[in-house]
Amino acid sequence: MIITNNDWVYEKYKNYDSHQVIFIEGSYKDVLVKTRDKIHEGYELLTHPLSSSLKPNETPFKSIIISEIKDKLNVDSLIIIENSIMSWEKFNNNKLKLNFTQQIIEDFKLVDLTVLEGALNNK
Amino acid sequence: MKLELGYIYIKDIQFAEESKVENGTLYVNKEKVKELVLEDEHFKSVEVDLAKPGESTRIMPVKDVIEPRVKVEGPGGIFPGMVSKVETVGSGKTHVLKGAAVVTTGKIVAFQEGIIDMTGPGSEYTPFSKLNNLVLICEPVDGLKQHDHERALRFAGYKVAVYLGELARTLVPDQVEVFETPTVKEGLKLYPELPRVAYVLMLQSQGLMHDTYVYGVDAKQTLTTMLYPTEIMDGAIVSGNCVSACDKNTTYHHINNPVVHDLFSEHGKTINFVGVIITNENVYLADKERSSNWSAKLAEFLGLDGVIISQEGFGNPDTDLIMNCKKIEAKGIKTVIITDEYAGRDGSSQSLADADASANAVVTGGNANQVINLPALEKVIGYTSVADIIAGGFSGSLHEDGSITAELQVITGATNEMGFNKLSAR
Amino acid sequence: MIKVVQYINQFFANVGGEEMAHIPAEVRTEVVGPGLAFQQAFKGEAEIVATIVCGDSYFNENLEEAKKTILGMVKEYNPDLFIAGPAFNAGRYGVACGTIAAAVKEELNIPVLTGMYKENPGADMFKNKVYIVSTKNSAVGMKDAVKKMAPLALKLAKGEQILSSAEEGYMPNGIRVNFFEKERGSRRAVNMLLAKLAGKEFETEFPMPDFDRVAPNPAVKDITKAKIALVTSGGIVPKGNPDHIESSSASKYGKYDIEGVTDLTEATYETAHGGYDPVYANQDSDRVLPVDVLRDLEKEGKIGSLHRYFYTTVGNGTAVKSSKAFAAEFSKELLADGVDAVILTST
Amino acid sequence: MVKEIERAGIPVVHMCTVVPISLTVGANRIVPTIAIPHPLGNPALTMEEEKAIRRSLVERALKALETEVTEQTVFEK
Repeated sequence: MIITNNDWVYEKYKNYDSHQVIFIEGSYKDVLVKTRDKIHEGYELLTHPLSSSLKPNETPFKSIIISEIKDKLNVDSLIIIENSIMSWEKFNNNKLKLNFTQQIIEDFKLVDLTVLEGALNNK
Repeated sequence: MKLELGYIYIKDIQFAEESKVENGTLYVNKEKVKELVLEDEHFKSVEVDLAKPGESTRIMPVKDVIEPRVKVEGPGGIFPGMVSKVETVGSGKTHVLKGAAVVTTGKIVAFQEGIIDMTGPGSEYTPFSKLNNLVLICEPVDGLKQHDHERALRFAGYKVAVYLGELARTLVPDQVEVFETPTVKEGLKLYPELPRVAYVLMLQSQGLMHDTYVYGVDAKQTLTTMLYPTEIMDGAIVSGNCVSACDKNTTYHHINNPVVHDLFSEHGKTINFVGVIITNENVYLADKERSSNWSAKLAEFLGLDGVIISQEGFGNPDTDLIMNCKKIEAKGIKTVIITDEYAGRDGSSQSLADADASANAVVTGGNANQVINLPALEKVIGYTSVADIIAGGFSGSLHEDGSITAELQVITGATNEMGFNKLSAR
Repeated sequence: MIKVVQYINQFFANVGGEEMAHIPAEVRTEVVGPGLAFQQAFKGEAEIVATIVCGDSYFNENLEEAKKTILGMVKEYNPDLFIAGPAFNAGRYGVACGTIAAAVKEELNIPVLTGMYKENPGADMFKNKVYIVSTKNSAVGMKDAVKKMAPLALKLAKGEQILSSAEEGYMPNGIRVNFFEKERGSRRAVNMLLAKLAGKEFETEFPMPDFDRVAPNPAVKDITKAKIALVTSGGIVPKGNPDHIESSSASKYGKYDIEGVTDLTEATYETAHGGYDPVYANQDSDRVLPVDVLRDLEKEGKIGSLHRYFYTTVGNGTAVKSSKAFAAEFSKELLADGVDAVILTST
Repeated sequence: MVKEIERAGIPVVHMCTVVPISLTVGANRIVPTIAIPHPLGNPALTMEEEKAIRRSLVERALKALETEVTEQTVFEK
């Protein structure tokens, strides 16, 4: 299951049978919170919720893959998502002003999409 | 495996009719360099510029920094699998233009960072301010996709570095250093009493602009494996990573890996430096588990007593770092990890995104959120518009007079996690 | 000239040892004890205008009064700097130094400095509140302590920039400050590994968050006589969240009276926690904080009593940092209220 | 948090859903509970059934408080 706020990811994967896609109309944080609730329900986290090197207060877009089926609570998933939310909050406490041009927004969507594609292709 | 590095010290760089090295000056035929870059049809034009230590010059946005080297004896060539054949490198003789570098700049995506100041406060934080740099500003053809742009720029850098390295082929080095790694069997015989130590080198491997290549293979498709340390000195590992300027490992960092050098300096004296374990930093958690399992397995298999682990990047790689550390410690092997911190501008936040009690020996490259003021410099090489974007949001602000207030993370190499610098934090 | 007021205990004022630890605070205008060494180290830049001497027992047993009196004494001299100790490994003296230094800083807004041995209990309690210079474990280290404290004291008094703990010699206080080491990171890593391999002492540049362990307390002898308190990190609060506890990284904890409350209902309680789906806890907060069951057990005589107040935080399981300080604070209250055991519930 | 209560000298039992985290934060007496959003309840059951389960968990917590332990102990039953 893919949880994303990146419409490029949604458009690309929404008709794939192998993955359910949940589109979040919202922020990176909203994606993290949705993922957390899913983990509490028993879904397993498959990709790391933090980007690498793109700090959470830089990129507005995030796509996370979790398992299609739920089982009992996965503790590793839980710890990682909680740490990620804390990390997100830390960076957003620094509160930088963001004024994105269309080009920057598209580039962020592209990077998020390619990282996700890379992960899926590598499976 | 034994490699002899011959250093030719470069103290100045100049444009000239003929490319050559004479009395410590690197002369570069600008047109020849342009021709070389423009062989690639992805570029419509290229500018070549110089940036020397102490000059009032700012380079941005920096993509990669590459040291010119040439293979003089022994199999293979520099950057195997990339611009040379996939021959196992790391033995014989290699000449180095020490003190010179090729710097590639480019706006692959709109939010790229990476500043090198050749003078002023910013210059203290980047090792590249001490080098005589040949800077490439490559203009892509219209509509070039980011992937193709990234790759073209990466190769432009290697080609120019190899071209300059070739100038050193017949020169007599100013200084020679020899590095030798015995086989496992010989090592046990030679140094039966010394603790066996390896270096676990973590490679960024996430996707566009976050990649590393090993003998031409994208590191995210590799399993954890081993290299002789000298293979790295011949360019077995190159950087395709252009985000997070402060803690990415440029190709220059790889080829001059400081952990490799400092472990070699103790080799045969206080330790037996067995080799380098390379492992990736993938997005999939299962990959993270597998790769760190393999690091621990190889460490155990090699009968190690200790390892140094270095990281690249921040965020989800913190998880790889802690997994590597925890699993290797669990095998009874002592670890020291090298990382950097994102402790917030005031230094009071939790520095890492992951933690474990077994990570009790940490070296830090400093807090990347610390704010620094970079005064306006006379000349800017590269894309000035990028300053606006850096200013626009992420990490700082551009003032009207051209000065920049920014977090340390915009400076190339500032908080390097191989321990390249003296910067630290407490 | 920088004016300094120093705080020392009865021992360092040459009044006496343990037998004189009961003496209340008094002011000396002449330079006393360690002040002589400090005065010398200030090299004419600063002068100790007064020394406050107080017995360790007196300070700790009459905390509020002692604090008030001493703050008054300090205020009178309006100094540019306040130095407490150094206390070395003297536990009560260390706690007194930390307490009074923190009070002077907070209430009088005067720069403060103290010094003690790293294992002095006062160090852990106050190192994040005031600058504490790390000293040796006995007064034999006085010369060394003065050497480290005096320059830092002058810097503080002049309002100069304070560099990293490693450079200035104060105990790491959780604020990360960059500086340039003498050797590059890779070399430091090799040195650290060599020390670790040899079983020698080494110092990590970044201590991991607190993973220490506390030994279990003895079991409750007779649970049917015990006063049990409820504590939760699940964020249960009275409906409407009267104290406005934040949903995450909260800056406070809640303490609520449940005298006469036998059941937490949808109409009366809810969760303020942002770390989980709140639907179930809002329907019935007993699902997080089992007040109903404990009231039954109290009535049936299965426990002595349920403590009148419960305490609540919104800590995630892994966010230990801030909840630690809260818990240290309310645990003192629980102890003072004669609570015998705590049931802590987490989500 | 649990550690600070213990440090103050008060015996404490930690009732929580995620035992490994409880072990990490240093709890000495641990009683595993039902699920994160409702550790001491189960909305799938009737109120009476739920309360009965809650009571059995709390009784287990009381038993844990009455039991001498020397190391981190999980009270599964």
